[in-house]
Amino acid sequence: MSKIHITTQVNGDAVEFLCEPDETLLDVLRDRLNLTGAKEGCGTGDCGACSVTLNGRLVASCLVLGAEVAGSEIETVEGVGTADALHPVQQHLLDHAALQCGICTPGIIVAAKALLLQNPNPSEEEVRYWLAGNLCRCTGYDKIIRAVLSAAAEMRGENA
Amino acid sequence: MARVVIFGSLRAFTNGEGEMEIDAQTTRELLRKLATLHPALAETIEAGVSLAIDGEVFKEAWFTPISAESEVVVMPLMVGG
Amino acid sequence: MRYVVAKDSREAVALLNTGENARLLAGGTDVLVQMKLGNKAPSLLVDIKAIIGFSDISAENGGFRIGAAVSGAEMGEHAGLKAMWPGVVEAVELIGSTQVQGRATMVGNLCNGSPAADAVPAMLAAGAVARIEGPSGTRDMQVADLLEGPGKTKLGKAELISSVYLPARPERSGDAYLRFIPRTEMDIAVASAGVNLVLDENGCVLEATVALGAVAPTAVMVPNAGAALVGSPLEEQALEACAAACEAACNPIDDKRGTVEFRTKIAGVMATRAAKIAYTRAGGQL
Amino acid sequence: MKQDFKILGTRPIRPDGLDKVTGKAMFGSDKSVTGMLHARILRSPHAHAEIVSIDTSKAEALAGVKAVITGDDFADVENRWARYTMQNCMAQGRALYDGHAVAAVAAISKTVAAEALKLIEVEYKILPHVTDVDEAMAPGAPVLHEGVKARKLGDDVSGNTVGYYSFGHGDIEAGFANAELVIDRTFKTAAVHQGYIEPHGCLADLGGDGRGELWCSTQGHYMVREVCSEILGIDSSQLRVTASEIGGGFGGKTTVFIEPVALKLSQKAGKPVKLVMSREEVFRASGPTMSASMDIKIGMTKAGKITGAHAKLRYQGGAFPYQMVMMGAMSAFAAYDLEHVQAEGWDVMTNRPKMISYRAPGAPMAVYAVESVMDELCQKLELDPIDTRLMNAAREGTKSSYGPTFKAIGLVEALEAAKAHPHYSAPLAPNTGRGVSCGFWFNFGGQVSVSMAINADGTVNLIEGNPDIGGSRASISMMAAEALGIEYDRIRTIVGDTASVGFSDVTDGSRVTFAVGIATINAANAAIKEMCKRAAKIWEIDAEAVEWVDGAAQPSGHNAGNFPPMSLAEIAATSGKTGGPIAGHHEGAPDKAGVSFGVHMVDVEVDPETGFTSIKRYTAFQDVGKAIHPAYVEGQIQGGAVQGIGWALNEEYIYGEDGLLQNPGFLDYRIPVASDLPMIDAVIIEVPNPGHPYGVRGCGETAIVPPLAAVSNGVAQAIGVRMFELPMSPPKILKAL
Repeated sequence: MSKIHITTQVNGDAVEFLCEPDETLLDVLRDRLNLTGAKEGCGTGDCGACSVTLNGRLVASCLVLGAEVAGSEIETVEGVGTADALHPVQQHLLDHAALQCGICTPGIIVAAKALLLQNPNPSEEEVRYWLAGNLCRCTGYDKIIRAVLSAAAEMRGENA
Repeated sequence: MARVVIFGSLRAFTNGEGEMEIDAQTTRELLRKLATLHPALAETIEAGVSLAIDGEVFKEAWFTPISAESEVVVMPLMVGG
Repeated sequence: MRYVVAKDSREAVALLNTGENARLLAGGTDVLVQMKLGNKAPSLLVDIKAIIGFSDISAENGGFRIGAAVSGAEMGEHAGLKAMWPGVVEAVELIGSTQVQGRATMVGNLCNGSPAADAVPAMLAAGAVARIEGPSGTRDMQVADLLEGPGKTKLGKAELISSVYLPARPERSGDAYLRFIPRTEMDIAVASAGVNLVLDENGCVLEATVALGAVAPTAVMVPNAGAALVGSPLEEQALEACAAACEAACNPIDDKRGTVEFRTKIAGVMATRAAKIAYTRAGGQL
Repeated sequence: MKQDFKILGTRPIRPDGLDKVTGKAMFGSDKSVTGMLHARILRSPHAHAEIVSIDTSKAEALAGVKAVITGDDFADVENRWARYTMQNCMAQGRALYDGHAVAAVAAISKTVAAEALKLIEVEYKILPHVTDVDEAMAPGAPVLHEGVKARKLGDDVSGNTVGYYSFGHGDIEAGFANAELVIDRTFKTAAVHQGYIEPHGCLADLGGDGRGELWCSTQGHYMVREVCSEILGIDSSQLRVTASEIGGGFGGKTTVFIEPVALKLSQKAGKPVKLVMSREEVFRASGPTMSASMDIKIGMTKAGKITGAHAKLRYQGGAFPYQMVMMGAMSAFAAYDLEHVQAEGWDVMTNRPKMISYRAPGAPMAVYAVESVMDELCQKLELDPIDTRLMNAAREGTKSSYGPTFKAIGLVEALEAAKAHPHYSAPLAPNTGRGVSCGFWFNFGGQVSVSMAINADGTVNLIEGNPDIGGSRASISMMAAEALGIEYDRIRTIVGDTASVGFSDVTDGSRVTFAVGIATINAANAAIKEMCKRAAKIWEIDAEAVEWVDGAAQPSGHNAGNFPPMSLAEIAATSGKTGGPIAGHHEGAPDKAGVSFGVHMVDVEVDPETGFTSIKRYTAFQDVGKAIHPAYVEGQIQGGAVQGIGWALNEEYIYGEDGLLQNPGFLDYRIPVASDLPMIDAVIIEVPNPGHPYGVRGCGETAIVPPLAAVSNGVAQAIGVRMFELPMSPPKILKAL
């Protein structure tokens, strides 16, 4: 089996890697690029822990092949914010204690950021439906939803 | 003499006796005496038991002091999630 | 396994025709899951996303042609398409999570041949036409004529669907799709219904097409259910007759997702509720 | 007991928070080392089969395969519980359930490992199987293991019945004779999985010299060390286990499933081995909790006084002996002050994965059944459900149904708060019902070790031995800060590996904040004592004449001397000159964890045409003793409530006639998603636990106990029909209508 050579962009940096034809983007990120922020909770697109954006579009990286991403722009949780410049979604998740074990958190952050880019003023119901594919078993979602809503408010310049 | 209460299904090993008085200073001493008194209970005690002393549950503690007025309930070893 | 990006549909067809165990890759939200679970092990994956036109939604003769690689999210963002065929768009948008929406395609949903595929009853009700490319050229076929059985379509050897056409529609028309699932999201339809209505000037139903999903080996058209609605302003009696026709058309299985009894009952409920939405969208007053 | 807190009750950001929102935190499958191999496990496709032969030669011959193992590679283990654990990790002789491991491979890549699995040839002889609890308990059922039937049981139950327990007091027949209404009902609940989002994952490296390193996702790395060293026949000192960040456990990671396999493969291949379960494997071969079949009989006077109560609980716990029904029998009637009560339970084996704890293990189903009958009694007698529970509620001095007499408890306070809450008096919409239920959990103490170092710059390092499953490093840092009298962010708490701090029991029984908290306070006090001694030396006064106030040493009175207070930072700065590093540590096994009661209230709406239930409003009241970090306490309550909602409505292990699991994935094992739920209002009640210096009670488990009955009672009111089986999935509700 011959490997495929791919050049692409991850979190703003040009990267290249060799992958097997059946290797998923999630495997590539984790095993080849050492970006372990995206998690594999199911491998079948049911849990959302592996969420990344691909050319600005929210996807489950377990349902994308590494071979498919040549020339793309990929963003993972590692690219969302830095320790001294957290994205509001990250900061509000921390402030609201909206994570317990934290395994779903990277996926929630990537998904919530994507939501707020296209809908800066979502209702509670819109946040809940957008995040329906991001399973969380610890929190019962309450604090996550509150954190996303208050991050949105801050980004709109309210309650800053 | 502490009052010792044996919970329901363990009474099968004490000839139906549900309560007894045992003179003991610590839980370890109490369990030893209990096993001597009712040899059929020895296996369960060896496998591990929890004790409730005056309402507080103690898990596998040998040297917890027991007073003469204490009520000690002998229970199976408890586990959690 | 090999992975090949097809440049045009002719190359894709040729690759399907090599005799290898080849599968097409568009959104990949089904084939990659099947591979992960060990249900499918293709020796060749043919990526069709780079083929010109396959990722387009284009206006055509008053209707819309939707390419085989167009994702659900892209359909949902297309204002013109959504205004004309809201039921079809909402059906596609019900497939999987937001993440899956970013990849899953309507054509892929059709090609899987799942009796529970959300897009299919809505496409049936809409009278959608599939464009097929194959070794002997291009042909068009009603989506309704493509369905064969669980996991099967009537596509021939080395044939692929390059696009689906949703026709132009008259005034006072509307469609809707509803499905029942045990949760609010993330489940496979237990029973579903697509309804497409055209009303007359008085608000009575002029034409009605009703299709059901997950209650038979394929999604099915239920002509009697549509007929029950024609001529009515969707009063209770017509809806009851529609529901009864739906129940009569059901031939479901008992499985982990629902019983025969439950699926049958729910199919009628979904159809009447979808009919009411379609009616309102067509301008009718309930 | 201390009352005036500076730090407790505030809501600081957790110490591991930044790593968790930036993707840096390392979980079980996130660690890799150069030269490591990837492992995969081959699993039985049968519910019950004799393994006639396994031929691994073709797999071993595949290029890139470095080791293949089967049950034959494991030597016998003397301790029978460790042997069951080992045989659950790798079958020996018989495959006991669909998904039971039968062989494993380590290879240079995941692809090669997967390829190798296909080359292993296993010859099975299929045996009769049983997956239902009542069928498995009946005489004549296929028996999973001979010779393990509970002592003193008769021929009326099969050899699968591995445990029998009975709790209670009084004379239940006399109790029922005094009743004006007796209701006797049978209930069933499905097996449910803990459903943590992180599959089990580990990285094992066991060298030829018998020294090993193991990185894994677990609720207790000391437990992993003890069990693995026993199974592999090595000294526990030689196996260093490091707990990764843990992506959820809820009891499901209080045992081992893959770690002994990875260690054995590593030993055989002479290389590090990474082994991660797929989600399908998680469902087929880890967890779940028990399914149950239960008879509940309760008698009541017209005024609402319970006169007698009897429970018979039959739990199904999978393919190996286990002891869990007793927790159900002990919990069933714990909320009530009863003169005549008996709760009996039977543990039963079946051809299903071996059960492991799930949050308050054994209690939710028993309490569901009891609280359903309570609700029906209230309904039939036209009594207020909260007033009736208040009339019968256990309180300080109540002799509990499981034996002990309760100390200070907060059930009455929780019920009163529920009654006074606006939720209880809010109007109800059509097709909507309001359900109420009590719940209870024991909470544990257990073994614990904490080591604390005071650094020269006035900061503090704290090492503890319990994996942080939901924010415990924050609460431990807060208690340390409170005890030392310094700021929260001057403390760094880490979870040490098994070589860096003493033994600690698993993170279970809602014990961590309680037990590690006590050890932390004691460690702080030890350090404080030393710091007072150093100050005394510097001041040249008696050590007994120095006291610790607000983070500083000061003379205890005018007679002791006239010196300004010397802060922790000042004492630490000179520690090198006053006698060397300052530290405090504590090892112990605190008890008196303090039981916790909760009351949940829910409004549900049922669609009469589809049987679909939606949760419209939810309020949970719980006595937590003292909430150290209230936001994480609320999170525990909210999370427990939602897990209970899933159990009540849609979650279940579905087995076919063939004994195979039909829904091993998140698609058809339906845990609640964000759009299924409203906000969950968590109301914290604080009745201090006299057994903890700050009044802490465990809080993690109680919250999953009440929701099952609360939802079911709400459904009963909404549709006018009572359901006796969980989950109340739409087909079942529609059928009942």
